[in-house]
Amino acid sequence: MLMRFARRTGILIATLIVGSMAVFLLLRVLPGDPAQVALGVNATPEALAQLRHEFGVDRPLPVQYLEWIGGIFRGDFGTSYVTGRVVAAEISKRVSVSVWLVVLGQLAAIVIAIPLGVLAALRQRKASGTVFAGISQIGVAVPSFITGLLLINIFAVRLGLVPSGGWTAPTEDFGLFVEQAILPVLTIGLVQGALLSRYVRSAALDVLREDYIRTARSKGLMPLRAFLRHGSRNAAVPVITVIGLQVATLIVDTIVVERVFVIPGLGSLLFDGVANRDLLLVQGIVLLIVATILVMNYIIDLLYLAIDPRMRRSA
Amino acid sequence: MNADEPMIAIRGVTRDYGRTGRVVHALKGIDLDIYHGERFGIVGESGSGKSTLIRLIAGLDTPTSGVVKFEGKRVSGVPERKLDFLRSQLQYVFQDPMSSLDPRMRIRSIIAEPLIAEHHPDPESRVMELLQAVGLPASAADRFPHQFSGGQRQRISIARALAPNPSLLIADEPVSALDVSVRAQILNLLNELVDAFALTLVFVSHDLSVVRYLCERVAVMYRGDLIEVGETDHIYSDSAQPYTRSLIEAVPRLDNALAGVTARELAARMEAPQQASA
Amino acid sequence: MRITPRITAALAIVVVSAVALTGCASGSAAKSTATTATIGLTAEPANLDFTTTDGAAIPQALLDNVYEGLVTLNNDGEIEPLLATSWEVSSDNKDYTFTLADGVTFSNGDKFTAETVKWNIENVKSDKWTISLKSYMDVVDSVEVVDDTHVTVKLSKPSNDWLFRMTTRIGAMFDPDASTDLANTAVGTGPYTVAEFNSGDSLVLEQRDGYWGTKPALEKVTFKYFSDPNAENSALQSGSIDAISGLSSLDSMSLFSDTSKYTIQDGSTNAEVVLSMNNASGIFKDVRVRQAVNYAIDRQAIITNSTADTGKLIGSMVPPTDPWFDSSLVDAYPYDVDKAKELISEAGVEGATIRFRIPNLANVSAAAQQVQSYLTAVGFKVELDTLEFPAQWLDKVFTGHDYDMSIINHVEARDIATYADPTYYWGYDNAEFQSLVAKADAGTADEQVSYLKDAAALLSKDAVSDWLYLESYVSVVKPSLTGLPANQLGESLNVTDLAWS
Amino acid sequence: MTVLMKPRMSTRHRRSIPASLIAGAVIVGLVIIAALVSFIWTPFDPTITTTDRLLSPSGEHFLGTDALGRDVFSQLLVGARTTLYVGIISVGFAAIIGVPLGILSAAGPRWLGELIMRFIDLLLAFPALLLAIIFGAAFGTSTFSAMMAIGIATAPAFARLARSGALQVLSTEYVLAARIARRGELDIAVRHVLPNILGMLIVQASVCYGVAVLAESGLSFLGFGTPPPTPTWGRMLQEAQAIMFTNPMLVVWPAVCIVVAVLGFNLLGDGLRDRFDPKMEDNR
Repeated sequence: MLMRFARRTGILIATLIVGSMAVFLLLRVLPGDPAQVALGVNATPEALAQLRHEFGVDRPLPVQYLEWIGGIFRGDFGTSYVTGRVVAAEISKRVSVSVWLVVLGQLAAIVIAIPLGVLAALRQRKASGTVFAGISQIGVAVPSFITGLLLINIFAVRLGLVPSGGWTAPTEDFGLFVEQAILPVLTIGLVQGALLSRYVRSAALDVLREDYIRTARSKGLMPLRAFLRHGSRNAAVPVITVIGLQVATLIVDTIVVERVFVIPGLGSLLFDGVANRDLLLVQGIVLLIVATILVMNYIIDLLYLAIDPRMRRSA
Repeated sequence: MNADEPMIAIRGVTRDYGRTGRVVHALKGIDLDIYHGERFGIVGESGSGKSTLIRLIAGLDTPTSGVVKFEGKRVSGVPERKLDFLRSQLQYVFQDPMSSLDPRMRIRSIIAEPLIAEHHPDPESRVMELLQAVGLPASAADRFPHQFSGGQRQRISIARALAPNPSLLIADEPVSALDVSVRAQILNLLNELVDAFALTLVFVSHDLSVVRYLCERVAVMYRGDLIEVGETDHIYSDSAQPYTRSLIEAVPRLDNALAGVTARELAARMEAPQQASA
Repeated sequence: MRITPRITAALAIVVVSAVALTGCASGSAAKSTATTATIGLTAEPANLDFTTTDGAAIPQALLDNVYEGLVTLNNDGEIEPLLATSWEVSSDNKDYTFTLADGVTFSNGDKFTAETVKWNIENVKSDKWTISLKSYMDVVDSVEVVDDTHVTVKLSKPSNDWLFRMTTRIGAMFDPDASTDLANTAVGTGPYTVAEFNSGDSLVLEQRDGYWGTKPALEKVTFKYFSDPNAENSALQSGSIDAISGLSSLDSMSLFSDTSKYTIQDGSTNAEVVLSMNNASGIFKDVRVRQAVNYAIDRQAIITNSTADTGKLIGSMVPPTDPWFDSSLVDAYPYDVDKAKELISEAGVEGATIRFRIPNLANVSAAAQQVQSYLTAVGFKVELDTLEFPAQWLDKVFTGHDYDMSIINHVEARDIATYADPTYYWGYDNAEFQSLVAKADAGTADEQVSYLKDAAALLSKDAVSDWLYLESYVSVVKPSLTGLPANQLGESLNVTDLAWS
Repeated sequence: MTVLMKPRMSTRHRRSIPASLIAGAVIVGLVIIAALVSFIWTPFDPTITTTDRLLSPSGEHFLGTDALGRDVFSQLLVGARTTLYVGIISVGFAAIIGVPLGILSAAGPRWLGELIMRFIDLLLAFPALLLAIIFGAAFGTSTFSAMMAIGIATAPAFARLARSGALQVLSTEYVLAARIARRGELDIAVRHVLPNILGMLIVQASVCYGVAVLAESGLSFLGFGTPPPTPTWGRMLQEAQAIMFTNPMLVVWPAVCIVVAVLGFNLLGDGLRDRFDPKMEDNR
């Protein structure tokens, strides 16, 4: 058990290192000179060379990489070439926004998916079950930006219940935070929830086929109650896995939803950074996203080990 | 080739499975010689190590310690690409004719598979020849494994094994997965073919009566050890080993043995006759 | 089939509370009060430092509001006094003596004097400024402080353009003692200071104490930045902003047709949408081919499709708000497919392939697809290649000159002079044009107008580019909010006149 | 044992064709027909701009025209082509990267298998959107960049499936028989492993197809998808998005096409899985 934990941790660290190199190299292939973008259209060649030197982009790649990664260990993501701002501060400001969306969105997804999936499974052979399953099928096929635009159109423009976008930190004005966050969180919740509900359904179906549920049902327990009492724990295992696997799509959906609702999260910072060839900024954000996904997968693996004794033995 | 020299020489072979902690000793120091032209049987119940042993002989597995030699050349620990001398001489018939035939391949390709490596000049006519030898019609070549019965599939398996003209045939419980009614046919076929092609046969079974029908010499295995080696008839009549005796007593009569029926199956047949004949 | 009563009850609670929550929430929405206003904008500043960071967004927010210059550009495009109450020009048109307003202080309390002016002008000429626009200050030879409120700027040659450029960002007056962290702090003499800058979201201006001039009506003005036009539109519709300055999707103007709720301002700009052709290489070296392109394209139709009929035909690189605008050039090349084909066959370039490399900007993409349609109709093969803006487009087209044709908005004021630079990406090298521009800069005001008229006509004759249209500046404002500038002629969005009626 | 059971089950146990398979096949069929029809006939040239802009649906323009006066129906027909093309290339790309990696990790030495799987894990941490943004910036925004990004991001799914399938096949006796018959590892991979996992790969491809179409529309919306003038449903959405409140139908048509096409591919994938994966048998 301890061995496995150590091994998995070792793998995580190695993957993170290789991942950071991949991020670094990937962004170095970008054509377009950051100095040119920073100086604008009529810069002189001398000024360009000077600025390139200042940015350090004229040094050998390994040196640049080591300096960058060394800085990150000290929590220093560098200072943006383009905007002159401290990258770490910039990113952390935006991350605090995106994390709200990711966490609340995922919670909303769970709240939507579990009833939908369980009901679809329990009523599998009935018309209502087909309807539930159909809802999630269609939900999976609708892109998040369409869902977002639809919600804006209905709730912000036509009904005027909530603002169409924007963001306020909950610490600043909680009421306004709730108003502005409802639609984007609902969008993420619907899109992710539709996907999740399919896994919930199949996990629930697997559990329902187990003998103890059949026994419970034969004893006259109603299906839902039997499921809740006996099966939900076992159904949770595959669902947790899926939530882990969904981290990547969740982050991507959040980026798109931020765009639709004009939320100053990590996504908009990323788009601006790419357009401005703000190498350090983009590198920092991409590394952060990649590392988050890797670490989440690691945590899910460990959770697995903790939850399901069978997994422990077979390992 | 010296007739006195064993075809297969096994010296001090052990095989352990698993890593530190829970080690399974599948073979615990085996010494064995098998000679040219012999029909050699290996018996033992499942888990006795007989399958491990023949896999080592076939070079499909590597012993933990000890040496396996084929015609004086070392097999154990030799990389696959240097095993040509063995592969050209040794062929194998598996227990389960379904899982040993690729379901996506036509019979023609299955039988011809061993011919590719030796660049056979005319695989097509060789396949026809082999189909005839194992008693299948030529039309079988264009069909897929699932279109045949279990006995027919084992015939195909045998045809494939014979394709490259091997000198040694290893048969790993070739009839135990088959319906009772066809077992005798397959055993007879093997019997004939071993004679016709002058093969050395290593035949593995959990059923001593089947081995007695085919083999001159037999080795009895129990929990990774070779507890007895000798003439089949001699062991059958005079063995002093209690384990061997229990194997023999599990088969009460010769006609049942020929039909491949064990004591347990007989008992089952008496309880539910209709199922056993199905 | 059976949903247990408990579940039904739970669902009901969730639904009811959700409705209640949204219902309550809408009541508490922060609406602008009588002393604050929120303006929606599209382009967001990268930081607060326009001395080293290019882009229109920073001066748009800060100039005239936070930073002030000696002179400013009013909303009709005329130069007006600001920190300088008056100025005199010497007879040789080379020395400008400014009289400065009295008692001007920076927002940190530091005094603004003639010394400050000298420091600032010299600072632009130093290495501290890196943006290319600083070159407009090259013409300044020296600055002499006469006394605390008088300063003389000596030019190396007469330049009509220089005073105009002093209304732009290079004329902004910084506090010499507070110019170390311009990216994050802005200390100016203007009525507002930057209270908050939330990147990706908004910039908040707050009125400061001790402003030397007339106090503006509003305490607080927020610029809210939207990357998505729908979000901006619905923000105005739902009341979370009070105006959109510079509507980006002009087709959505009809959303705001209710005049009791919205006022639409149709303003003018300097933004020429130019179909540029590489005059230095390829088929567009031939003037006949360039003329053919001008004949082949129905510009009025593009205006209809791309700008909801708000764009204006210009015919050369001059907006109607400049004094040297010549309306006769507008019709120089009417839409005439036969004429175009004739010129193409004369030049012998039938069926030629055009590498049309455009930046990935929505308005450009729409115009480019129409241009492609028109040019295909006269027999060209047009390869549309979309480049990421700004990085790739600057790299390949603007700097590398590796293109046949492109489209971009040229938003800078009085930028006809760029055609006098043979290294500029259009590759136009005409000595006659260059001398006209030089003479216009050195001459009297009247001479400037007549020389630049000739220059514009020459551009048109040579069909150097195809000037598709001049962008309009459409703003949508709540009727009770007044004082939002209608035109976008200078670099600033001056909000000091905003007031609620 | 599962290998032994599989074929018997499918032959013995003739299951009815799932409704999702029929529905999926019909929808996908319609998309294919639309794409094929667009080669020989469209009411108008979908790339030619006119001044007949923002027209309502009529007998001439079945679904009206867009902001640049192009016929919406014609664009949708040609857009079906792009949709199929994007799906085929990106899923194909994913399979070409993923399947050999998966088989290699199963057939190769332990350390190599381990290394490949860790690489696949790493690949999973780069979402398609992230890759598309970087590729778009590096190689220009193009269909190809988008397809490459989607392909690479989808490859891990194929690699994992191919690995688990290959491990199963490699443990069978017919592979042992092939080894005894002196077939090389490559021959075994091509002649035995690949044909036997092809079925599950096809099911996977159908599922990934929907994901790819969805991803492409998202990329187009963000401006990283297929650039003009090629009509695509995703970019039609993007172009119409700015005027969606005044001309909502211009958003609705491509949105419906995307949703329905993705639904079709998903249903087809689910149906194929239900039909051919014996583990799902009880779900019927």
